[in-house]
Amino acid sequence: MNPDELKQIIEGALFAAGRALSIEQIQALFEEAYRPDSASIKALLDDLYADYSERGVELRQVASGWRFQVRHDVGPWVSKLWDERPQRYSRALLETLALIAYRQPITRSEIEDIRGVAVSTAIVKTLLEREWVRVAGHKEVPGRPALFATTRHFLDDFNLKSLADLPALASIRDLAEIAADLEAATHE
Amino acid sequence: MNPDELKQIIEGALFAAGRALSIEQIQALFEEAYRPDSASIKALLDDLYADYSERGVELRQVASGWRFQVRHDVGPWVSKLWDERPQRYSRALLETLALIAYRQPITRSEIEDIRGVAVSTAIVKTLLEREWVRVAGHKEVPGRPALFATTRHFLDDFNLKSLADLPALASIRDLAEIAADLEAATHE
Amino acid sequence: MPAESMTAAESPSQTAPESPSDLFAIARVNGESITQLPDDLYIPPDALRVFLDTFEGPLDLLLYLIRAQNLDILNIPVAKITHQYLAYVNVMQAANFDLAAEYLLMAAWLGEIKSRLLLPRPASIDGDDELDPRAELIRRLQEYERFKQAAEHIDSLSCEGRDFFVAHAQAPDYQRPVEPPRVELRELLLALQDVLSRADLSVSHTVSRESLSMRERMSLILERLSGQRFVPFVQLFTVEEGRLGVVVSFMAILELVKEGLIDIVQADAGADIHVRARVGEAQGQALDLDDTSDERAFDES
Repeated sequence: MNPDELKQIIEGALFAAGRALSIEQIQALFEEAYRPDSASIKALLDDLYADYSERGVELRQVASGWRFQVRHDVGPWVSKLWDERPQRYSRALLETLALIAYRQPITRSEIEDIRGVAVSTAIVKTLLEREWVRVAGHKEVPGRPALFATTRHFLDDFNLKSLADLPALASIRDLAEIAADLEAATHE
Repeated sequence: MNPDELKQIIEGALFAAGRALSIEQIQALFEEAYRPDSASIKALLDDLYADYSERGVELRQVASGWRFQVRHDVGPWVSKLWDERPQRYSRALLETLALIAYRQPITRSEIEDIRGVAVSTAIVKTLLEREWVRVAGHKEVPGRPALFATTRHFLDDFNLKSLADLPALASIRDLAEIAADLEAATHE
Repeated sequence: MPAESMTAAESPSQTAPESPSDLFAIARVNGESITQLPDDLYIPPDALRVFLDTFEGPLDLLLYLIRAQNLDILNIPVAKITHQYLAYVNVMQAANFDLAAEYLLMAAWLGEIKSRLLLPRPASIDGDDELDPRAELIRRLQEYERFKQAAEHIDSLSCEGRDFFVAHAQAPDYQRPVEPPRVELRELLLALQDVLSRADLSVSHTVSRESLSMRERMSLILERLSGQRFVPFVQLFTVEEGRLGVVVSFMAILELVKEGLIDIVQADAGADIHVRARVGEAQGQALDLDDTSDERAFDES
């Protein structure tokens, strides 16, 4: 198979998948005897990236591999394809998601402890259905509560390559320091 | 808006939709004041058609408009994306096949006598379709039941030169040992 | 209950409730119990619902109060905040909302912190000062606030399907031939072992190595006979196979005769012997593929 045919197959697969494909997933499209090595595939992906540099779609690398996505600056027009404005997520959902992203693996009651309020089942369900969150295991305490973690899909959907791309949490002053301040304040 | 920007928006919209868009639908993406006429859109679609003439996807006109679709000749590779995990044959099928191999030619009711349960039509059909088993004749008893035998194809698939290569039933005592021997032999 | 409490319902009543309806009164106006919010209340109930929905819980409400007052989070005047907090809680309660237990718990906690601050602190013996009761509240507020910020940040990220779109094209209409399952001989033998152990074959079904090759030969002969009416007997033997092969073929033919599967015909003494498969009136009707036995060909997995 010549490189042009190979490139067409990769291109077709990425568009047909409609999601990111890893190099391994691309390799798996070929019979073992004709499987291109990862370096050749990477080279063809670089080629494709260049081919699409001036087009309405672009090749992007995200957490779980490469995908074609619509160029950001045509987004405002393209979003008119869908009548309803894309929904905004509730603060409760976003806070729950933030806690899972930064504190994973974490149980529901640990989330509730920090938020100071119960986490609704609907929110957990939405996060699981959206495939942003998965049950990574169970905590070995009475009731064996589920431990939640974020998924690759979450990273993909927010255009992140890894969790490290999320900004660091605001610093928190430690208790001894706070206590000292308070001490000083109350003795003034 | 210049034609290049316009083309990028149409291209992005077609790929974001993942389905056919009519010229009216494409026009609706633009505010009325800036809405291109259908002739300009048609011209840009022709442009896009040419742009993708050598790629892994192609622009095609279908009943409801234009859509990008994966080029047909990369189908064999791309369709691997949706490969199902290979199924496993049921124990009942393997038992039936083993009895046909060792007791051929054999009728279905004879298999049922030995197995103690009915042999389903689905199993017989699968074995015939797989070409491991054929109808070698009919037994001259009431109903003229089919006599099943194994095929050359069966021998090939199980790496046997002839049925005589199958271990003798009498010696199937330590099956694990035999299986190990066979595996060693076929991997030489 | 603080004296500054803002709603009538929560201020200590001068008189004990006089009727059961008083128990559900949200206010007493000129001695009359009000059990329903007047429709022309200047804060419509819907607005209160919105107000309650605005806060993600007691910590969020506290953060709002602290910020609204522009207060240093590290130096919360607990008494003042407690009063305000309770005032909000009372407004919610007056509007007949089911108050989430978390809000009431927070009110109780604030009250506890306030009372502990009022009490003189015992001099420490080992020099370890008792932790300020506000410290835990501050820690939780700080902890909550950083995740609140993180949530806002995530919301500001561009999100697939809202801010950007993945490109896809119609998949090719190529139907992939389904790969049939692979079977190892080992599996086949294990299956056989199961049958053998179920149906005690040791007496009636013993099959030896020799008879297996004879069985194969029986199938081959049947196959050869399937197309033609008569086949000369001698054609069923292959001289190149040698003596053993001829014997196997012969035994196979005898077994086929015994099982009634073939006929051997000789027109006259000394004439050629012919063999044919027994043919009935109709072909193939015995392969009945219409039954509904529920045994499956595939495992559901």
